[in-house]
Amino acid sequence: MGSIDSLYQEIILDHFRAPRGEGSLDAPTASVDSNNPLCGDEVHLEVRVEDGKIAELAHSGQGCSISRSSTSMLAEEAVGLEVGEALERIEYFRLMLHGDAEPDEDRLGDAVALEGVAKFPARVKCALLGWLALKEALMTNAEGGANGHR
Amino acid sequence: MGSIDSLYQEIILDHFRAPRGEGSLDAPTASVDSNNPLCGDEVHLEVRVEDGKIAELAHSGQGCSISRSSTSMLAEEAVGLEVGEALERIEYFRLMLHGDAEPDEDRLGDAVALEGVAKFPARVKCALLGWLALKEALMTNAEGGANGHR
Amino acid sequence: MPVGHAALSACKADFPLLAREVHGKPLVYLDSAATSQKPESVLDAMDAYYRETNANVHRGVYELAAEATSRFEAGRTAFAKLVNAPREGCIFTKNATEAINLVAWAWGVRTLQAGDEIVITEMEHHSNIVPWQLVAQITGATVRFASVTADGLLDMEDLAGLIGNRTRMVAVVHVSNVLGTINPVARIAEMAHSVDAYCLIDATQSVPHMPVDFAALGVDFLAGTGHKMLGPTGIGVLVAKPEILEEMEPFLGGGEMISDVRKDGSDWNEIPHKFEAGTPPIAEAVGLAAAADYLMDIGMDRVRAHERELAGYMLEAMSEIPDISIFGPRDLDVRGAAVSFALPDIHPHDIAQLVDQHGVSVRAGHHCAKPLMRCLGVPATARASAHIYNSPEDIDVLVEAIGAARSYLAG
Amino acid sequence: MPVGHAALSACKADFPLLAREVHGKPLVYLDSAATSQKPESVLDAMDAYYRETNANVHRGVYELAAEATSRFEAGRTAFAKLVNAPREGCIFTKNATEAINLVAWAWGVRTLQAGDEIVITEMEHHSNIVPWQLVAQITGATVRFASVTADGLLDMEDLAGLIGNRTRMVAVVHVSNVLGTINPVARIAEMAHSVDAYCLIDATQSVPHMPVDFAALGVDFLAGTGHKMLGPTGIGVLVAKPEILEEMEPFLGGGEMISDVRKDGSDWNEIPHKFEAGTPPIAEAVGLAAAADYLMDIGMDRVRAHERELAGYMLEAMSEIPDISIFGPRDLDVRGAAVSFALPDIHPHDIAQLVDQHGVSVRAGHHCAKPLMRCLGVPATARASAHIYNSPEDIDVLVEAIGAARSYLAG
Ligand SMILES: Cc1ncc(COP(=O)(O)O)c(C=O)c1O
Ligand SMILES: Cc1ncc(COP(=O)(O)O)c(C=O)c1O
Repeated sequence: MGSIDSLYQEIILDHFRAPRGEGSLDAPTASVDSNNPLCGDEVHLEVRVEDGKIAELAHSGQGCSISRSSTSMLAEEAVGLEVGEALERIEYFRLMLHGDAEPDEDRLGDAVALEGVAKFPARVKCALLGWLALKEALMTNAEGGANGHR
Repeated sequence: MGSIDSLYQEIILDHFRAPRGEGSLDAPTASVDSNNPLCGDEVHLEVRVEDGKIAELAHSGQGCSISRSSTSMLAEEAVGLEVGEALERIEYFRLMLHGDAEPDEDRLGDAVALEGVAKFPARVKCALLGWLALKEALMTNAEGGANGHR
Repeated sequence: MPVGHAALSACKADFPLLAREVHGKPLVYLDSAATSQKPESVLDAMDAYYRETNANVHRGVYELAAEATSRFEAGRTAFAKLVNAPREGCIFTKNATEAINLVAWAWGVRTLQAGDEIVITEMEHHSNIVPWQLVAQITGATVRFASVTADGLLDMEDLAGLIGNRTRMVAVVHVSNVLGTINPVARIAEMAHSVDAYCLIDATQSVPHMPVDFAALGVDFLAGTGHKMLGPTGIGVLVAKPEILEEMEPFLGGGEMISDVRKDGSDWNEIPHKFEAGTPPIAEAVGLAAAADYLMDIGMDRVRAHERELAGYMLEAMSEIPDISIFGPRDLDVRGAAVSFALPDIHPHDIAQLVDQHGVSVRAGHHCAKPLMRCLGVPATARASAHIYNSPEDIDVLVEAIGAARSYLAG
Repeated sequence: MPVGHAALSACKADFPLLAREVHGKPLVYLDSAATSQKPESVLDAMDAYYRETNANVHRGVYELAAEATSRFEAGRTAFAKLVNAPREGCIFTKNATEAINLVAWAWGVRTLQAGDEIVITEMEHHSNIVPWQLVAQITGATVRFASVTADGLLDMEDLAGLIGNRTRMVAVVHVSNVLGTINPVARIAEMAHSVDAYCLIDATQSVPHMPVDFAALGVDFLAGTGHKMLGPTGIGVLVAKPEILEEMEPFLGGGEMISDVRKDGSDWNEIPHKFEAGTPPIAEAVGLAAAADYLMDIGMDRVRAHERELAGYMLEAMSEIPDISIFGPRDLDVRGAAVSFALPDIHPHDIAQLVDQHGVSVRAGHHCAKPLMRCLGVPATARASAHIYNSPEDIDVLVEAIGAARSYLAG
């Protein structure tokens, strides 16, 4: 299948070694715990939505290089976006990982580097972990809930 | 496996064409319905035990050439035997059909001709149907019951 | 392409076993309703799987596991395509019997109550009777049997009378393995839905022989099995509407069907995995894909046309046998190529044993349909059943062998 | 014959897949705890079955069906011999998971009551946790977990404390798929019997690797699976004491498991058939026989001796890896050749992905043992697990590949 260097690009390893947005928020409007049944990875994600926009985002948890760098890229990209916009990009990212959309730096920022994951189906869930947690947090928030559990 | 003529010997076909002991008894001490789940064959067997001996035996039902001739041979052989003796011969017959005992005409009469059934495992249950029904009837009788069902 | 016996039965060469002899005679295999033979492509696919990419699926990161997972999941895709069902609605089981039991236990045991009714028919295979009896025994529900008409059709009036407010499930065989009857399951699904009951079809004998469109039929559940559709043993499929599966509690518990397991409870994986506990039939799914592809390459319309013609030939040729009783409908539009029959002077068991001497494999017995046997008033029947690899010549050999068996027994 | 690595790992040549390459490197397969590779003889037996004698079993009179039945039943005989169990106590299932579920549903759902307790352990595979949780949820019974000591052993004192008057079942893994721990199941069976509870062992990881004597262990139920013991996917075995099976109600309903089916109820077939509904895994049983024969030809004592030595080599060689944590006991008398480990700087997922580049297949994740992961305080581990075809050289390649993976990620 794919070459290993397309999976572990330098930019991915950089996010892995120095993840952006790690930590927690003082006043999250939603927080979500999500896990990857494949590998046991867990992410705890907190978000503060204000005036329909993502004002702050923080994450913690344990994971492999792919899930951690992917969540780090998400943290960098999502802050400042409107909720609808963020959901759109999450969906676009999902499509790219399934090989159904082209990498688009305007929409995904550094996360375009994760394109190569599409060739490693077992890792797609790693790359999606943080992004789907954000989606859940935003949906929870839309529904007015303060805390999403599953 | 075995040759077909060892399965359908003339003496077997003779019992099949003119079964002995078909009918029913006026005063059975036990009666049993038994069936072969393999082919749907059914035998209804009635027996009258007097002074520890099989005084009368009758059977009816539907079956293939092997089950009908085997029950016919049984009817011929069993009348007059003591209960314990009959049970012993039923067991001996069972062993022969599994290839674990030699055909012995003193013990089995015409039923030695069924030796060849051992080579057709799917037919062993046909050959045993009536014999196991008698066993059940004799056990029922021993326990003092008048009517065995299953 | 014109359909004709020659066109299809030429594919016989694809089935290695059919070249063998029995008792010194060329094998004439007429027991495909019990299990079908397998084309070379199915055997090669499974063998290649074990020689090239065998690994456990889903949880492995390494190359071999990724390859195994993609070959396994391709089996699901192929079956989904064959029956036009959503992929995530296709659950692998060990056989059709487990597929029906899955519904009976996972849905039935948990939701049925005393007074609820399950409607089935007198022509069901034991696999679509006993699971409901077991569930009824546990829950206090009742199993009701729609009757079969004298010409071997489902009595639709009787069925309509049975379906009512208490009905929770209508479970019907799509094509009878004894009578060959094709039941109007789309209409039956409508009848079930009109009282908010579910409709399950036992498609074990339809999927291998005719076009089956899960979405178009509108049924809620469909049970199929690999070994009768040119595929391997050890695999069956339950197809269900995804929205029903989402609501259903799981059946077997274990690995793969969970998303989390804690000491105090567990969460379930996504469908269809929620219903697939433990290591699935991996090589078998690979074989099933090859079988589905083989059938789709021929085209299910052509398979059906061939077998319809063959059924016509069977009915005609076998009717010539003196004193024969043939069960099931004569109308070729509502029957497949499984023909059950009886003769007054020779027991089905003896027929099967004696025609085997001429190389012919037919089945004798109750065909796992004892209630139907009682309706037909016989303890057992003999049954000849065909598939794409059979030709009219096979039927000729059978008819001749039956004649010989008769003379043999008559002496 | 002396046991030594050379003696046994020479059998590697019998396993066609092990000759392949991955990413241009020779494959080093170290994931046998997930599934084993298959020797040529197993593949040939199944292929020959389909090419020569494929037919449905048990109900057929004709030659082909008689041959198929005898090859199928030979699978039962071979497995029974391998684990020294009575033939009629060996029930074919689709995998070990179904075997455990069979007991949980057929016995548990029908007999457990609120207040009853099922005792399991923290080192169970999900297959021996979730079925009991499901049954507990339906019946009101409680599942209790015996703890694991710091050195990866079952805490026998804790277990003794949990087993009491309310205990109805003690279900324990024989050999842990994560820790490699061999549990003292004969003693556990005695403890269970002392309070009139049943004892079930999950022997999935013991039967392929060491002598297992069902009769001598004295357990009531044993679950095994084909694909980890050099056999095919799609088959598992539940072994049970025949007298228990006689009393038990059936699980799956359908063909073959009945002696009569009437509209108002059904009677069951003899054991083991009472528990085998529908067409069984026929070709798979043929493959299982070949696998059991292959293992018995080597001798399970020699298999165990080889893997014991290999486990020793693994522990030694892997301990040299800087900062490694190795889970499970160090005492070779109580462990098999499955070694789970973790490194502080590299996630198991990345280990598995990166050593795959060097041809090495190892597993990463929770290994279907999430409660155990929580005990160990890790979200996941990497695991290398060996079988008879592995040699110390395989371990050397692994150790080197881990070093390379580390440098790669550290940059
Ligand atoms: C200890 C243990 N128990 C049970 C199982 C389940 O076996 P299967 O997947 O064949 O049902 C496994 C393997 O996955 C195992 O390692
Ligand atoms: C109509 C029908 N339903 C169900 C089954 C059961 O299929 P399986 O034995 O594969 O579970 C069969 C075949 O035996 C059948 O003919």
